[in-house]
Amino acid sequence: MKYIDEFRDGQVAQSMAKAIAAEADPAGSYHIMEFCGGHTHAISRYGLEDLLPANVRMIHGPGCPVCVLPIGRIDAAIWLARQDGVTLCTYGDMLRVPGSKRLSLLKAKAEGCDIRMVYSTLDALKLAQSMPERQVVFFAIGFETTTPPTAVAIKQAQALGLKNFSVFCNHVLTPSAITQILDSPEVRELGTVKLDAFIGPAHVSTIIGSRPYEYFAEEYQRPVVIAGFEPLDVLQAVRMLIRQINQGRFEVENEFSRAVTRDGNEKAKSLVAEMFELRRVFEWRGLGLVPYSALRLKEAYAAWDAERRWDVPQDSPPDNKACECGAILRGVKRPMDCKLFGTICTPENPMGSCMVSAEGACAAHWTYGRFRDAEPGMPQGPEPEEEETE
Amino acid sequence: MKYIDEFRDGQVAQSMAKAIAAEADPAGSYHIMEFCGGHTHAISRYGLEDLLPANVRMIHGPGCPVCVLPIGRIDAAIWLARQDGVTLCTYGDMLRVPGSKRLSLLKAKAEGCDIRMVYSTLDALKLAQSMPERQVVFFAIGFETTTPPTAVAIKQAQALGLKNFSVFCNHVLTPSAITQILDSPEVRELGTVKLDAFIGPAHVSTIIGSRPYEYFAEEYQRPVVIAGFEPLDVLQAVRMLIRQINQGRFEVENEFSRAVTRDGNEKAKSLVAEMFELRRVFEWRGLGLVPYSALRLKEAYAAWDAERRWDVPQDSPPDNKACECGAILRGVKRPMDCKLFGTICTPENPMGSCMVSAEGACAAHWTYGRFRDAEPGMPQGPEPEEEETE
Amino acid sequence: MCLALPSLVTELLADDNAKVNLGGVTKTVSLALVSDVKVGDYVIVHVGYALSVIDPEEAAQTLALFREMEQAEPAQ
Amino acid sequence: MCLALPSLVTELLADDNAKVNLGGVTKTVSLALVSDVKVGDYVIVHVGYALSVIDPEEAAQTLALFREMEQAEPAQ
Amino acid sequence: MTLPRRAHPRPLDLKTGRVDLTHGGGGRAMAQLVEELFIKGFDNEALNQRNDQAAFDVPAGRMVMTTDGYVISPLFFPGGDIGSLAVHGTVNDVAMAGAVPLSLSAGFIIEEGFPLADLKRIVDSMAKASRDAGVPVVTGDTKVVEKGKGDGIFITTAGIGMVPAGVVISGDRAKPGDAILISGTMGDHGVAVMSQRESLGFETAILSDSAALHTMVAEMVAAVPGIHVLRDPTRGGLAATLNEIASQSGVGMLMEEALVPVKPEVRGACELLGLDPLYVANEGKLICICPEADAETLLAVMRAHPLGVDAARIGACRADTHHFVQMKTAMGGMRVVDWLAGEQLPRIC
Amino acid sequence: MTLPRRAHPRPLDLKTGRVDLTHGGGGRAMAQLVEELFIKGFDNEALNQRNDQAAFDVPAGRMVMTTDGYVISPLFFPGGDIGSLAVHGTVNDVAMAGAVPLSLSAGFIIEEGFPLADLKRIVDSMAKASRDAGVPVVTGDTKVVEKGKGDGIFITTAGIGMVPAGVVISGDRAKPGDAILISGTMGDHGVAVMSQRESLGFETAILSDSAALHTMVAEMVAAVPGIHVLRDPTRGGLAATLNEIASQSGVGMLMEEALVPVKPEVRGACELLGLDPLYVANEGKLICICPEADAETLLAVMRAHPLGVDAARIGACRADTHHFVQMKTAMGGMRVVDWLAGEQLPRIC
Ligand code: SF4
Ligand code: SF4
Ligand SMILES: [Mg+2]
Ligand SMILES: [Mg+2]
Ligand SMILES: [Mg+2]
Ligand SMILES: [Mg+2]
Ligand SMILES: [Mg+2]
Ligand SMILES: [Mg+2]
Ligand SMILES: [Mg+2]
Ligand SMILES: [Mg+2]
Ligand SMILES: [Mg+2]
Ligand SMILES: [Mg+2]
Repeated sequence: MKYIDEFRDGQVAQSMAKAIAAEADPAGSYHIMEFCGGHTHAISRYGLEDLLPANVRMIHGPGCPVCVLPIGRIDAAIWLARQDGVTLCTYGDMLRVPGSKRLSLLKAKAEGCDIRMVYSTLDALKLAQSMPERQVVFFAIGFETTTPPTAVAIKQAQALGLKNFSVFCNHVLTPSAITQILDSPEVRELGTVKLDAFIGPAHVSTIIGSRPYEYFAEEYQRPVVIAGFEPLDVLQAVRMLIRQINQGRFEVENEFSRAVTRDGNEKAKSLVAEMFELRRVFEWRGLGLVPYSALRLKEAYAAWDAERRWDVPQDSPPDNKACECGAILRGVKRPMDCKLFGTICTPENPMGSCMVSAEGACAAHWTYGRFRDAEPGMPQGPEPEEEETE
Repeated sequence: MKYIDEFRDGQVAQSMAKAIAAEADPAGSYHIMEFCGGHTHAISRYGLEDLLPANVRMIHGPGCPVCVLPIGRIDAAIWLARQDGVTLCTYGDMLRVPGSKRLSLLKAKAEGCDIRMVYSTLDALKLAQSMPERQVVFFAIGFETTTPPTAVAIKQAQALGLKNFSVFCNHVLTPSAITQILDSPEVRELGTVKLDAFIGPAHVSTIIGSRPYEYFAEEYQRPVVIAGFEPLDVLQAVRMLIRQINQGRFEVENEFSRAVTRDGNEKAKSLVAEMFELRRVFEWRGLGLVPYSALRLKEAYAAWDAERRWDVPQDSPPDNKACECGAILRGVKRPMDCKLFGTICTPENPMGSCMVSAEGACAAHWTYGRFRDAEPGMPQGPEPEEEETE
Repeated sequence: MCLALPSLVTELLADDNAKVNLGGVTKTVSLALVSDVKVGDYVIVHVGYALSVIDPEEAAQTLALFREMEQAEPAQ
Repeated sequence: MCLALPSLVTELLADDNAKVNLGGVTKTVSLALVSDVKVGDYVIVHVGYALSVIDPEEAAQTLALFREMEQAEPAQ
Repeated sequence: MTLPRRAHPRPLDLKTGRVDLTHGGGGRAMAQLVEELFIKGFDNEALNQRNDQAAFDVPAGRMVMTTDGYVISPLFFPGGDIGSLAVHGTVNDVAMAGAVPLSLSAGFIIEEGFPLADLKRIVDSMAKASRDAGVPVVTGDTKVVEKGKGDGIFITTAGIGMVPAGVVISGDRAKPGDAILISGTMGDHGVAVMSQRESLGFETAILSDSAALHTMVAEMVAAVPGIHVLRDPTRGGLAATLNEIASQSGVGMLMEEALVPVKPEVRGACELLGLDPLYVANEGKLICICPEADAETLLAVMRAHPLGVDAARIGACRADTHHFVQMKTAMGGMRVVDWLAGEQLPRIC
Repeated sequence: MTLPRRAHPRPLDLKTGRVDLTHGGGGRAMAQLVEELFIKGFDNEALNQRNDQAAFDVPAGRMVMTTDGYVISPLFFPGGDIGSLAVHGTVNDVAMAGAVPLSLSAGFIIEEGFPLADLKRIVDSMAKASRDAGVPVVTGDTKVVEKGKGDGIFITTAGIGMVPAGVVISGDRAKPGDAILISGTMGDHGVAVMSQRESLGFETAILSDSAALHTMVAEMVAAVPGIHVLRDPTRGGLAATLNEIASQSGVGMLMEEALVPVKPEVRGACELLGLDPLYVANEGKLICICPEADAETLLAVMRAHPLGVDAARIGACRADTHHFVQMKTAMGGMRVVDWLAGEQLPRIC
């Protein structure tokens, strides 16, 4: 597979590991946050931590659209699915995420709601065309990459005069979330946490370009590398960031120059700008309320806005109090520092944002990396061992 | 079971058989038509033919509402079931009857039509109340006994303001059919067929009383006994008719005086009179067009008339040309005189009226009595024997 | 289709219905087509409706007729 | 969720769609968000849409960088 | 610090939980369902091996194998449920060869959304039936289908057993002159199930006769190893089953209506619904066809067993090239007792 | 005059006919379906007895029994259909004990309205698979459920077989140091099925690997009677199956990503769908765990068999109180290969 296999070459990975080890200052330490769950997944799935020196620590950021969606929005989606005549559709990743009382879209489906998995917004549109007697609501989630596809579907619905299609919009913005992390007291004021550099997600920048990162690289004096999702892309980005740190630079560099430009995809950007506006504030699971961090449909597109069509509940039930996601996402804590980790919080029963999808920090560590903190004689395998904690 | 078991006493049956044998004139012959399929069924199921002398012959009349319905009306019912949003319901007996191209309601259901079996018109009404988004059509069939229940349901639909309930009316009248048989050339003019007497169905007379038979007992000079459906009722009726024939009387006698009066059920009769009117002519399977032999809803009840609500097709596809039902129903022929009988016409694949329900002449003979004409060495059991006839 | 069964009325219910019993089996039927039915009456039930009420005396007379005939028959 | 895969455009279809190939698997994707795509181009596919076109020269340069590093490394 | 943990942090929610697609997906949720419900419920050595197949020792000899799918509606009915039925029905089909049942397999096809509480009730009942019968469910399988692609739960069981040496019981062995015996009243199961159909709107106190007949069969075979035919009159009832046998063996049959035991309530329900008890399903009765000389012995054995107290001789086989099953009616007339044309009521087993 | 007649005057309409409720009612229509479709299709001595159970002779020894329900959607897929799958899957579960399959049972649950033509196609394919495997379908059952209460057709097969003397193969016998072998490429079946799902909208030339593995197993067992574990990585794929075995045997495992054969198209489809080939179902592959000393012998035997040409040693078992299945990735890092959380895609078997 061209442009994939070359970036998964194990031989090259070993060389890169050596190069990184050679460049990293043994006396110092490097705290690098990969913002995006796609990177978290690549790091875990390929075991890249084992290729990095001990003093290079990867901090798994909040960049998984499934993880960051607060429970209240999942409850709202289930509420929508339960309305008379509604067929709710969404990307597969959302189906298993539990809302309040552990009810997920999958469980709501089992109870009789009409809920469908789609692979593309156009599938949702086709569904609406094929069942004119039902209201098809697309539960839209994701960062800058999934927003333009949502916009295309609404445009087409408009062109087709489709009256039974609408969007429950939950699109969120990458730069605002990074800013929020850098603005947190632990990082900015107390200095208790080191966050030296960022890896930015390539696919987001295919749309927004690399330019939006320039402001805060400068403002917060942190280097940024836009990188692809293949393992060599990630390793290369780490190497580039170490070099910037060593050299005291804080620039935006582009590892994914094969498909990312400084300005991104103008066509997609203008479509989004035409159709969406900023929400004043939006709740992120694990991060709390983040100003200007999400989009909603403009008044002109109200007809396709599920939140305007239905009186969607706006509750925000809290996560388990013991959940340490907030601290984990800022690099203050690690998954195993949470006392729920692996005991009552697992991918099958996630209690917080970081466990919700395979791309979350806790889930990735549990699923791929938990052998690293296993102590001999302390079984974590699938055998029943002791009575229940909860 | 009181009023049932006493009328099924085998000991008494044997005595009656002897009494009948004693009363029947060995020199003469007695051709008695039981009009109603209920009687046909009782005769077959209890093997009553074996209790009658050879010169007392029972002729199975057309009185099975399932059998008499022409193919075109079944096609029409299937057509209705196929209309958008229609749920068709009817008594269970109708489901298996094939219309054109062997398609039955059961097969239409298998193809996806919403077709339900009900035990009472009130079940149909409840169905309509429970599914307001669908049009519930009751496929109404039957003689004078099922017409009042249909009327009650329409009354209740009216009272409830139910707009999604209607009736596809196929109610037919007993006396008109008997008249038609007596008016047939074979019976009336050519005298080729003896039809000496009639057994009238008790349940019909619980509604219409015994009086409607008085006209034609007189006019056609044939005795009539209204009789119940238990085996002793039937035997007793035969005995009463033999006595009338022997005595040259042609009166209407009432064997079922325990529940039939001369005038019948006034409440039911007036309900039917209020709501229904005579059709000028109606097709009976096996009998052809019979004048004034069926009912339809009056204009005032047009809102509940499926034939007025939909443009129900009025085709009348013919039966298999080889089918001898017409002759069988008049006593001119017997089932085994039909060359399709038991070869390609069986209860699973009925080709004509008399094979359609267990109460038809051919089906009853096939199902219960075919051992009587079996010749040794001529297998009729379920083993494959020779190549197909058709 | 042509079932018409004598059943014992055991209970009068709302909406002109009654509970009837046949050989230990109970069922709800409509009394919309009959008048003045009482608990203890036997009614002729057909497609969920009572069509008429059984007259016990007439029934007894019919059965008496049967018995006569049986007695009339010489013992074998 | 975060899949973004370089796929070869093998056919341009009606309604601004294209057929793409990934490791022998073909799929129809929308070109609504990109311009001037030709057969033979590699596009980054995400949730059924092409988000951008791969620049082969830039890709070659990135790979060249990797190779340099590998060569720089002393043979073991 | 990572704490020790159980395989499944939260036990199955057997009160309000529902089956969802993950329970059939081959992952942890399925493993948990299998472990906490099926293995716990059926608990036996072979199943506890947790392999995709169960292993056990068998002696050399004549083995029988059978299977039946259970799609009954409603799932719970007076006298049983789909779980106990799925055990009894298959144990009986094994026993009808005169065989001693050895073990059962069970395949579950569950509709998404099915309450775990109902599933547990079914598994418990199935496990009890299996324990009571002494025939373990040694292996099983679970599939989950999407909402609207099933009807709550379907269970398919298969069973095997060993035929005692010298016993040859088969539907093709009926001979003219053989006696036809049945072990009790006809139609109880079908009527009990139908009484639960809301649409039929009737009530009775009748219980399904659902029961495992193998212990009675063992006693019968011990007393008369030369039994010709055994069969349980399930779908299609006595009538369909006798016709099957008549056709397989190439004989006619003549039975007497007055000799066929039917409970008054079953008779009443059949009158109401226009059914014939001869065509109504049984799940704890058998037909036995044997040399006339053995009839009394077998009747005595059956009547001495709790499941055969109403056993009766209802007729005999005879030579008939037409293979007619005929019956002398209670009125003294004669009739054919034919195959069922079409279906009576769907989904009673 | 009554003419001689066939049992069923009109043969089943296998072109345009559909299954209706009478085909499951126990009457003539059902008898006809069984006769003209099932008995004709599967045609073997035991089934032809037409009893409710099949009888056959078995030797003394260790028997295995297994069952699986098949609810795959779509019913027909590249490389097979639900019929052949229902034979292969159950033959394989028997074979995974090292056993020689003896016979199968088949229970059909059919949705009203299912085309008889499709049913015939499935029965024919099933009969062919059974003949090719030399494992007859000796007994069966048919149920018909109302429209909307099923999904076309579900098939549940059960199978039995005899384990050769001295062979003890079970999921709890893996030992630290044992080699882990697989018989070929991973994920073919799952991807072939998914490629037929309209909603996924992709196309490949991949065929399901659906196949009966018992002849290869027989050769393996003959060469190395001391095989510890055999299991077919079906639902949940290699990952779920290895975790099952690790947990049953109480061992850890270490495999190497680079050693696991995966076809490029399977890899491509998995990339597109965000799946991991390690979790995708196979229906004609096996995992073999054996003493390291026997690994090469077994690989040679497998590779000499048409179903094992791509056989590979992918890793080894090791002592690990956590029973982790771990993998050295192609990048040289290490990861856990965990159970599947939730389901991947429903209804692929
Ligand atoms: S383990 Fe669970 S509860 Fe703990 S921080 Fe992670 S997501 Fe939150
Ligand atoms: S056997 Fe069939 S075709 Fe012949 S008369 Fe009777 S119903 Fe008509
Ligand atoms: Mg069976
Ligand atoms: Mg059975
Ligand atoms: Mg299984
Ligand atoms: Mg359902
Ligand atoms: Mg049986
Ligand atoms: Mg199995
Ligand atoms: Mg299996
Ligand atoms: Mg069966
Ligand atoms: Mg369906
Ligand atoms: Mg297996």
